[in-house]
Amino acid sequence: MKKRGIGVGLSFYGTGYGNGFPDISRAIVRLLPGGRIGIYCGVTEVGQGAKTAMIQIGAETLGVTEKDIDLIHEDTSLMPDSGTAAATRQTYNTGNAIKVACQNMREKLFEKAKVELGLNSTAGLALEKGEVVLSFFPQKRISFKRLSEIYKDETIEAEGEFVAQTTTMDPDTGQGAPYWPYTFNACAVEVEVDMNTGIVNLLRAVFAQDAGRAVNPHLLEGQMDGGFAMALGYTLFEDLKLENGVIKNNRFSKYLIPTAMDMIDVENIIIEDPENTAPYGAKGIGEPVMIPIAPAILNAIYNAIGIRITELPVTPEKLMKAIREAEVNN
Amino acid sequence: MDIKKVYNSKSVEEVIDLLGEYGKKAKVIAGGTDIVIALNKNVIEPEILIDISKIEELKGIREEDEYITIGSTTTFAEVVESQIFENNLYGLHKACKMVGSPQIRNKGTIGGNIANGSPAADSVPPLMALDSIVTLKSIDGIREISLEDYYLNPIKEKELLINIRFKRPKDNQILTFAKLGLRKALAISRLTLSSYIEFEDKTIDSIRVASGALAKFPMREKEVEDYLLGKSLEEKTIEGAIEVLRNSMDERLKGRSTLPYKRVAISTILREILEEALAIEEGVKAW
Amino acid sequence: MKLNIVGKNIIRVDAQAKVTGKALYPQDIYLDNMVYGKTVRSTKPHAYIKIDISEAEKVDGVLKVFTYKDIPNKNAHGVVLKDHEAFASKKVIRIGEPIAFIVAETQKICEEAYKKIKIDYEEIPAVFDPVEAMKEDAPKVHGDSNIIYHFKLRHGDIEEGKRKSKYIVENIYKSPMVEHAFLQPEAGLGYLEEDGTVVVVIATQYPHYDREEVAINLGLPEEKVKIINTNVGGAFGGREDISAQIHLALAAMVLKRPVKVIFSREESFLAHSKRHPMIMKYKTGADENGYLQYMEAEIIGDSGAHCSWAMNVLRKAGVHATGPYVIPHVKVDAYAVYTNNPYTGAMRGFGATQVPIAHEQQMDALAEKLGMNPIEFRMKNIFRRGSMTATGQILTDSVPLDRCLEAVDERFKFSQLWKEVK
Amino acid sequence: MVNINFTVNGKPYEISIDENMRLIDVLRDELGLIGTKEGCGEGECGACTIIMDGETVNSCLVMGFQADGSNIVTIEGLEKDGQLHPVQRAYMEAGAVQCGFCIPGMVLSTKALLDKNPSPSDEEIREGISGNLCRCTGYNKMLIATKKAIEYMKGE
Repeated sequence: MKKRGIGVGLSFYGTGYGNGFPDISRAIVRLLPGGRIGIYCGVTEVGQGAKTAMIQIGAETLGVTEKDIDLIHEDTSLMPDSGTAAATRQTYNTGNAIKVACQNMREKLFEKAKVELGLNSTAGLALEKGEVVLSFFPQKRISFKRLSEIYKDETIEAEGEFVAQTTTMDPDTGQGAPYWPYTFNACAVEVEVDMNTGIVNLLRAVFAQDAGRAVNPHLLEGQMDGGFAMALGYTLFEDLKLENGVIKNNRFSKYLIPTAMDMIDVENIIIEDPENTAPYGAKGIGEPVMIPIAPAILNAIYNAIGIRITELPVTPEKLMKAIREAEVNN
Repeated sequence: MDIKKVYNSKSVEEVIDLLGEYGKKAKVIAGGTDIVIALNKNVIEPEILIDISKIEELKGIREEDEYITIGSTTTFAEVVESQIFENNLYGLHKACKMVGSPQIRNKGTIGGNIANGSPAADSVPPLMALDSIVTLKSIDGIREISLEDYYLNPIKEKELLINIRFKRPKDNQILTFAKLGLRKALAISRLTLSSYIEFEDKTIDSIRVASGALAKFPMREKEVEDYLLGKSLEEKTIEGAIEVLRNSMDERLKGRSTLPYKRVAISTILREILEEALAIEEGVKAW
Repeated sequence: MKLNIVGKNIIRVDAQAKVTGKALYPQDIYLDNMVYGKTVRSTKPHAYIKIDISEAEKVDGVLKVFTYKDIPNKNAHGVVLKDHEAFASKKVIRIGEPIAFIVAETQKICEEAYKKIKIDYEEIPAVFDPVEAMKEDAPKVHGDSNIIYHFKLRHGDIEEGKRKSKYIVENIYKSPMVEHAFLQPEAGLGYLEEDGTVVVVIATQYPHYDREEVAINLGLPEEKVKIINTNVGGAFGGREDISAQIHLALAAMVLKRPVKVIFSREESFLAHSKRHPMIMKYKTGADENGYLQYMEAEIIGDSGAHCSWAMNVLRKAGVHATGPYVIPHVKVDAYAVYTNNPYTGAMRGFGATQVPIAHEQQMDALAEKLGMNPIEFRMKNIFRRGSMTATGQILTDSVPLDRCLEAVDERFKFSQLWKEVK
Repeated sequence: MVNINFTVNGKPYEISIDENMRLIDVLRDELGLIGTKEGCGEGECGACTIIMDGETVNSCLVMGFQADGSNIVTIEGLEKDGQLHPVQRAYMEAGAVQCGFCIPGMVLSTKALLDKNPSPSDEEIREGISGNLCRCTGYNKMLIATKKAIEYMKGE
């Protein structure tokens, strides 16, 4: 016999190091030969898409395309420290640092353009497709490429730094502002529980994630799918089995993570509500995307069979044991 | 790994000569899906490795007279793609289709599945339910043994597994298979069952049931067979068969931590193989 | 705001290199004159050790076997507390702790030498259960207490909260130890540049942190250490702590040859941190109108043998223990505890992935008592703009949780389905 | 040492290899084809997937000498005249790539699937890549990519 149920899960997530710890990201922007823009920044691409998102933020601020930017982020001797690729902090923290650096760079470029265009002021100057343009008399314009040729013996660069705002919590009461910003989400799932084998099947999922603003919706959806899959493993399979400190399942044939056949289509919804302190309103989502899934599944299992599973993962054995115990108690 | 010499063998004779000469120093490799892991982790340390995957006479599925013969290096994928294993032989198709992943099915072989002696070998229960005969060859000659007895007297160091054969079933003789894995792909079986049933209408005229992962090796479930023989396949019979199998498991797996779960879950797959057999008998396509 | 690039689905800038197989991860890099390393790791959870490397060093092709004696400066690292030794010196505290690093001409010679390393373990009592570990008479992993950290949250008045609660639900929840299972096992290279700069090529989450640890352990100024971060084959928190960075830098510095190490999948399981398993005791109360009144939680997290991010993880668990709900009276105690288990640290969600197992089931249990649809009940209590969290923080800006929940309800037809089932 | 003759990405090789090498070691260490990745060494993750005589195999489970006489395609062999294979292009465009470590194997499994079955169902696509583990993407963008690739291949 199979029983179906639905469940919902919510979460909030404070991003950044938090608790008043200095959370600093830095970036340097430099005009490169040929008018290309170099962004030097210790942002790590772990697969989450930081490299692309950072370039998008830089390109937006400097009025160029992603193809005009070189992000140098591999070598500690060439780039400033931007903190760890963790704590869901790169989009917000390092994104802010890059935005600030690019804004400073814009001022530098305006100064050079003022000289080269013979203007009295930088007022009215704008950046447009790799050129500095006097917005109300667009015939006055000079390209980054031209500037890089004129100033080939001089480094045109600007720095940017962003320090996140949190406070240390009181050690006795925990009162304080430990994180900023917070990201929110909600997920609903439908499950089917096989009462004879204890196998839980996911049938349907709808997942809404607040992103402040989505820098790149495809990347964001990819994170949501990936977080969902990781959470599916967390809820149903994954358990590092220890015996006197020994990991009993230390390989992929013993420690099972979801395959493509275990995963289901997820209806992802991106909720945008730009955050004022964030670069173009964008908040981080890397960690939160896995959080509300497990509770949604657990609540759906309860809805299906009337038994609350309080311990993860919900293996078939555990579920059958719970079902048997419930039968005995009734 | 400390292999001194390797052979890409082209004939059975060459292999059995090599095995005769080197004995336990030599190992045979075909699909490699188990043995390369063992080699790489130094679980086995042969000096000689003999590849048999390119030997023509060990390959493929043949229908001869009343027998179907599967060469030992036939891959799971080849079984899945073969039209022979549709209709009433669907159980073997289904078992092979549920092995590992596409990559594993493309390389892993029926012979390897038998020779490795894993209790969870997916293709073995259906072959056992078919009352298959295993042919092994060595410099001392040919040995034929039923798959059921094979595990008591498995492959010896000088032997090469040549093929496995079984009598082609009649239309009213139906092979089915069911598996409970840990996830939907790449899943090692935690329970498998296969049945071969000869029907006379709904009545079971003859039957063989084989299980995997319920003992040290795949085995025939004779108590279930005895119970089902001569009965009409209906709900009451299925319930009864489940009880019989559970009692038999209680004996066999007494004290095992896996027993409480397996004895419950077995009902689903025993029901599946029996109901599927009936459905095929009644002309419902299961594939 | 009109945006041109932000908000667009531009193709990942690293995608082409990845779909063509050209993207380099550390294991893909081969240098001239390169030698290989292999880490020798503890096989006992808690023991005094004596190491004899003499036979291993005699194996033809072995350049050197490094141990704690070879660390030039500080044999200690760690993201918060410096409680990892680069090589265990006197005592091992978990299985998998590095004891030595063999460097040889080939991987095969490394394996040969590995068999000849003699480690004499004098086992001492170990502790594997965090609740046991909190007791005074438990074996101590470091120092004189296993309790690394106790986070306290006190908001409002719990007794008043209880008085106002018509419905109270109570349960104990447990979450398991989890492996990151990123697809690329750890690997790295170390080499020297002409000016003596030590270079470590690695896939890491935080290259500047790695640089700092390498510099401290080797006694070098930071500008003499360079970390090259390659493509990273997934991380999820598992590449925050040091893996092979110090060993590679040390070997390259001493031997003046490029050294490469690749962990097998089994070694990867041993080498990096895990997700903290947590025991979460919860009591949550709501009044007759369905408003949350109080929540009390005790959370115990097993940090294993090293602190790593334990404090931050249990702090995060504590801060997020309420879930995204306004609760006027809250008391949380979260503990991080040492044991002789594999060490735990950062993993996606960082403490906030564990507590929802508890708070979200508490919410549904309360909704059931109130006879309410779980979404209706949540809508009464969720954070909105201007809400105050249990730490007293005011959520002044972007708080679209109501929109998230409404969107899910609408698309899923949750409330409608709920009504139909009832 | 043992001599083997085989074709890799259309190019014939005659090389002498150590008997103890697995095919993945031959491809990476001897031929420098580092797009083939090792994620588990036991045929579970599929990162080392290659196409051998038309079928996907885990190159960590094949001994090097067994490749004698075979025809192998690795990820490096998919581009034709500087053009990406439709599956590669579709993976990029659909956002199916994250950390990238599983991608060479995943792309080859997808290609092999479409070579055999040009219009697979969702279930068949999931089944086709079920021997390739990915921890980042949750696989769903790979389904989208595969459908995109089908369209591109129809247009060719």
